[in-house]
Amino acid sequence: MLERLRIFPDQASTIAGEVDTLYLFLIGMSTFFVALIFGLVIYFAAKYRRRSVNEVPPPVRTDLRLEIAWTVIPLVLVLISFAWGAQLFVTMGQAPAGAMEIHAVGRQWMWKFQHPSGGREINQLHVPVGIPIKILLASEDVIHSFFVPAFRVKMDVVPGKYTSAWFEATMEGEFHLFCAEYCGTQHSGMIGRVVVMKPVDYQRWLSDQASGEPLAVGGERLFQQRGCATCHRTSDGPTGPALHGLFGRRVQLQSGDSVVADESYIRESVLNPNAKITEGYQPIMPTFQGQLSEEGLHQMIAYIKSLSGPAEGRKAP
Amino acid sequence: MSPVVEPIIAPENLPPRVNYLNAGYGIRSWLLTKDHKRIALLYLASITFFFFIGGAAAVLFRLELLTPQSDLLQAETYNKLFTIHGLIMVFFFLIPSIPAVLGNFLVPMMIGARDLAFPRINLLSWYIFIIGGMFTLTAIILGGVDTGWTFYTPYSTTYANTYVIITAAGVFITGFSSILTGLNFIVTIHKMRAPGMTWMRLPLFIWAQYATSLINLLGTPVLAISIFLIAIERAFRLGIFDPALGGDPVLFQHLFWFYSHPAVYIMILPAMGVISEVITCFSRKRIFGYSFIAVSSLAIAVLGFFVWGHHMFVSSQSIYAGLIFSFLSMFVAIPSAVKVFNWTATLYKGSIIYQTPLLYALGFIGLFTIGGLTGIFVATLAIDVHVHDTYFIIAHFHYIMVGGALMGYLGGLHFWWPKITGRLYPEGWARLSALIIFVGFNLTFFPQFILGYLGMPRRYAAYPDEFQVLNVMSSAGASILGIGYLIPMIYFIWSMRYGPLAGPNPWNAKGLEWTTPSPPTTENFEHKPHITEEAYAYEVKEEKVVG
Amino acid sequence: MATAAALRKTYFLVFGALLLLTLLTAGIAYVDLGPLSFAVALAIAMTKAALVMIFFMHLNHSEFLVKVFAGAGVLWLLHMLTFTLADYLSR
Amino acid sequence: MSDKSTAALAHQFDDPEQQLEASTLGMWAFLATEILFFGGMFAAYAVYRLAYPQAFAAASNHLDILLGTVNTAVLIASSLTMVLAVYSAQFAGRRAQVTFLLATLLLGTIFLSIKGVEYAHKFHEHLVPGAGFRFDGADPRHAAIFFSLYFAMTGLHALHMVIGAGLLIALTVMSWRGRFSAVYYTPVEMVALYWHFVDVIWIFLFPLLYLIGRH
Repeated sequence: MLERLRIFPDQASTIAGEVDTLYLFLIGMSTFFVALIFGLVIYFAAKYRRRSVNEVPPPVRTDLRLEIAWTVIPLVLVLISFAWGAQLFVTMGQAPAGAMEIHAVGRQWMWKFQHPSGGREINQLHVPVGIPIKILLASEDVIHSFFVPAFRVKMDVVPGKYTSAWFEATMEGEFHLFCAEYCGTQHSGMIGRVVVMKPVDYQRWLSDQASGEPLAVGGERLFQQRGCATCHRTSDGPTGPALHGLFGRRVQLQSGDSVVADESYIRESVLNPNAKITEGYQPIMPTFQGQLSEEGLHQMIAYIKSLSGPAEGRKAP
Repeated sequence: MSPVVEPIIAPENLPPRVNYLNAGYGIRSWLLTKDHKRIALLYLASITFFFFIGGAAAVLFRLELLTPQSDLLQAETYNKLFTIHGLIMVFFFLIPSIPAVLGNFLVPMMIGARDLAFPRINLLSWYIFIIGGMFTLTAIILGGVDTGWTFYTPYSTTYANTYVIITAAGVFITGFSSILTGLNFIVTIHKMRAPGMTWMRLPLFIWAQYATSLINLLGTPVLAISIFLIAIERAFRLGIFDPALGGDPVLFQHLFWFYSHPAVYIMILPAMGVISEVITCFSRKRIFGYSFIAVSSLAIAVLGFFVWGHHMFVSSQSIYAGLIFSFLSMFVAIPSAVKVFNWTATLYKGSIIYQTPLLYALGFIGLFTIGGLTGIFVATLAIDVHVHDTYFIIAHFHYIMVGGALMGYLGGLHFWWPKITGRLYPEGWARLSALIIFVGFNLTFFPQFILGYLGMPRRYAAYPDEFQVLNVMSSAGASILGIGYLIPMIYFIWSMRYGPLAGPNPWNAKGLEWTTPSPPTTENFEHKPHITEEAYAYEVKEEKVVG
Repeated sequence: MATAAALRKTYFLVFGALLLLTLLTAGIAYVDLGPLSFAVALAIAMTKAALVMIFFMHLNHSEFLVKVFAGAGVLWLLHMLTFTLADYLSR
Repeated sequence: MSDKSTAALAHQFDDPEQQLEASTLGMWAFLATEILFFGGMFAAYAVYRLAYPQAFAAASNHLDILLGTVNTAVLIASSLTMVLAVYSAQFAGRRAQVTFLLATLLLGTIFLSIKGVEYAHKFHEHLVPGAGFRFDGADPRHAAIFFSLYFAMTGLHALHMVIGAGLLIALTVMSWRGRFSAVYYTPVEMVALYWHFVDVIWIFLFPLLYLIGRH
C-alpha cells in the first residue's frame, strides 16, 4: 500500500525531468513564503496578545522601504518562474523535425490511433522508446484533451481543426492516457494505455498488426467507422445523396453547374464538403479533415468505386 | 486560552425602541422594502439557501469518490452534481455573498449615507437574483444539466441533452443582479460620502467593494452575451461556436474567461476588504500601508482583465498569446502578495485578542497565501500544461475561494453580526467551528494538490486505483468541513433569539457603522456624521461612542 | 450651459453632420478601396458616435467622472477585441 | 426651490444636484455594461470576419443597403428629437416636450417596422440560419454564421429599441402631467442617454453588417 503513495508520476519523457525541476523550484519558493507568513502571523499573534482591557498599542509608521521590498522581490521571483516556464513551453510546442507522425482521433469516449504504416488500435498507443513521436489530433464531436501524465504532455483535441502534441519516451512500460477536457457522460471512461517498447519490439508488433486486406474492405470499414453510412444510404436520403453508381456520373451542383464524379471530386467532397454541394442538399456534412489518412482516403475511394463498378457489386449497408 | 476577555456588554446598551428590524412587520414590509439593511438580510437568507444546495451536491460526489469505480452514482448523475456544485457555488453564493450581504448592509453606513444611491434598483437586483435562481432550480428539478459550470461548446450547444437553455437563462438573469449591485455601489461611493470622508479616509472594505463593483460592471455583461449566444445557438441550431456548422469553440472560451477570471477577483476582493477591517479591530492598530492596500485592490481589478488566457494554454490558443497571458498573470499576483505582507505587518506590535473574526482572518491569510502561490504554479506555462484540468487546479481555486472568500465571509458575518442583529453569537462555539472548518478544509484540499500533480483529471466519476488513498483523505476532510459549516448556521439562528445584547460597539471598533445603535434605525444616523480622522485611528484615546 | 438658442443650433448642426456622414459611409462603400474600406467605414462610424456622445449625450457639459466612465466602457471593449484578436492573428 | 422639485427628491439624496449627478453617473455606468454586452458580439464578428472574409462579403450583399441607410437616418433623426425633448423639458413647456417625445417614439416605430420588413425579406429568401437556411454563395456554413450574428445583433438592438419605446411612453405620460421643470428633468435626461446609446450601437452595426464588399 505504502509503495504506491507517490508524490510524482513517472518521469517517462525527455521533458518530464525539466518540468519536475521547475515544479520543485516553485515548491521551494512557496514553502519559504508560507513558512514566513505562517511563522510571522503566529509569532505576532502570540507575542503581542492583549495584556490589559484598554491597552493601546504604539503607532507603527508605514515603511516605504519594506513596501518596495515586498513588491520587487516577489515580482523578480515570479518573472524567473515565468521565463523558465515559457522557455520549456516553447520546446513543448514545436515537435522536432522528422518526428514519427501518428494520427489520433478522439471521439465520444474512445481514442483511435493510426500508425503511419497502417497499424490501427483503439484506446492503446504502442510507441518506440527514444524516438520523438508527433501525435496529430482530430476530434469527431466535442473537445477532448490528449493527456499522458507520465510524459507531462497535454493538448486539447478541438473539432474542426488539427492540433498536435509531441513527446519522446525515455522509459519503457505502460502509462496512463486520460481525456482531460470534460466531454460528456463517459468522460472518465475515455482512458487508455500508452505502451512504450524497444524499437525492435515495436516493429515486430507493427508487422503483425498491418492487415493485408484489400483497400475496398478497409474502405468499407472506414465508411462504417466514420459514420458515413448514417447519411449516405442505398438510395437518395434527406441528409445525403446515395453513392451507388456515383463514380463516373455527372453530378448537378447547388451552384447550377455540374461536374464528373471522379476521384478528386470524392476526395474534395470528403475533406472540404462545402466546396461542391450536390443539388438540393444542405451543407451539413462535417469535415473529415485529418481523420482519414492518405491511406484511408485511398481505401474510401476504392470502396466507392466498388459501389458503382461491376467488380464486387457489394451492397452498401 | 485568551488572556483577557472583553467585559460582556452592560445591559443599558439596549437597542433603540424602533430599529430597522421592527420598523415594519409582515411579508410586504420585507418583500417590498427599499432599506439597504433589509435587502441585505433578504440576500443573506437566499444565499445561505443556495450554499447548502451546492454543499449537498459536493458531499454527494465526495462520497462517490471514496471508491475508484463509480458505484454510488452513475456517471451521468456525477456529471450533473459537479455542474450543480459549480454553478450554484459560483453564481449563487460566492459572487453575491460579501457584496450583496455585508456590502449592502455596510456600504451606506461606513460612508455616512442614509441609503444606497438607487434603493429601488437594489430591491430589483434581489428580485432578479431570485428569478435567476428559480430558473436554475427548475433546471435542476427537471433533471439537471451536465455541462460543467463552464458550458464549453460544442458539448453544451450540440451534444448535451440536458436542460442547458433553462440553466443558461438562470445564469444570464442572475448576472444582471450583480451588475445592478455593482452600479449601485459605485455611484453611492462616488456621490454620497459624508462630509470629510475623503477617498483616503474610506475604510478599506469600501475600497474593496468599489474595485469589485468595477469588475462586476465591466465583466459580467460579456458573460451574459456568451451565455445568451449559447442559448440561441442551442435553440436554433446556429453555428456560432459549433465547428460542425463552421463556428469556433475556442472563441467561446475567450468570451467566457474574459469574465470568469475577473469573476474570481469579484469573489476574493470583498473578503480582502473584510480582513483589513477585522485585523485592525482585533489588533487595535492602524492598518500598515493603507494606501498600498487600497491601490492594490484597484490594481487587482484592472490587471484581472488582462490575464484570462491562462485558462487556455492547452486549448489550441497560439503560443504567443500563451506567453503574453502567462507574463501578465505574474503581475496580477503581486498586489495580492503586497496585501498579505501588509496585513501581517499590521499584527506587529498590536494588541491582539483571539475573537472568532480574527481566527477567520488569520486562517484567511494562511490559506490565501497557499492559494495565491499555487496560482503562480498554474500561471507558469510548463507546469500548467501538465496540471491543467487536473485536481491541482481544483485545489488551487478552492484554497482561494473556500480558504479565502468563504473564510472572509464567515469572519465578516461574525464581526458585524452584533451590528446586524443587536445580539452576540456564542464565542465558544464560534471558535470551535472555526477550528473545525480550518482542519476540515486542509484535509479536503491539500491531498488534491498531490492528486493533481500525479495526473488525476478533474470531473472524473471513476479513477485509477492508485489515486484512492488521497481521495479517501479528501472525502474525510469534506465531511469534517460539512459539519464545520453547519454549526454556525445553528448558533446564528439561536443568537437571534437568545444571544446577549450587543450594544452599539461590542468590539470597540473604529468605523462609522459602529457609531450607530445595534441594530441601527432605518435612517442609520440621526444627523449627518462629520469625519475628521483617518480610518482605523485606534491609537487615538477612547472617545465618546456617539458620533 | 450655452444659451438656449445656441444649444438648439448646435443640435441641428450635429444632426446635419450625422446625416452627411451616413450618406458618405454608404456611398464610399461602393468605391473599391481594398483593405482600406473597412478602416474608413470604422473611422466614419467612430466620428458619428463621438458626435452623438459629445453633443447629444452632453458629455461636453458633464463632470470629469462621467467622461471617465464613458471612456472606460469604450476602452474595455477595445481591450477585449485586441487581446482576443491577438490570439487569432498569432496562430 | 419650488415644492415640485423637492417633492421629487428621493430621501437618500441631500439636494437635486446630487440626485441628477448620481443618476447620470449611474446611467453612464450602465451604458458601459451595455457597450460590453454588445462588445461580445462585436468580438465574435471581428474574429469571424477575419477568418471568412469572402463568406461575410457574399452574405452582406444579400442585405438591402437602401433600407439600412434609411433606417440609420431615421434613428439619427430620433436622436435629434430626443435631445430636443430634453431641451424642451428644461426650457419649453409641456406641449413641446410631448410633441418631441411622441416624434421620437414615432421614428422609433418606423425604424422597427423597416427592420420587420427586412426580417420578413430574409425569411422568404431562406436566409434565417438553422434548418431552413439555404445560401447559394461560396461558403454557406460561414455565411450562416454571418446571418446568425446579423440576427443576434440586430435582434438585441431591436429589443433595446422596444424597451426604449416603453420608457418613452412612460415619459410622455409623466411629461403630460407636467412633472418636469428646469430644476427636475432627470428621467428625461436618463431615457435620452439610453436612447442615444441605442443609436450609437446602430451607427456601428450599419457599416459592419451592411457595407462589406459592396464594390
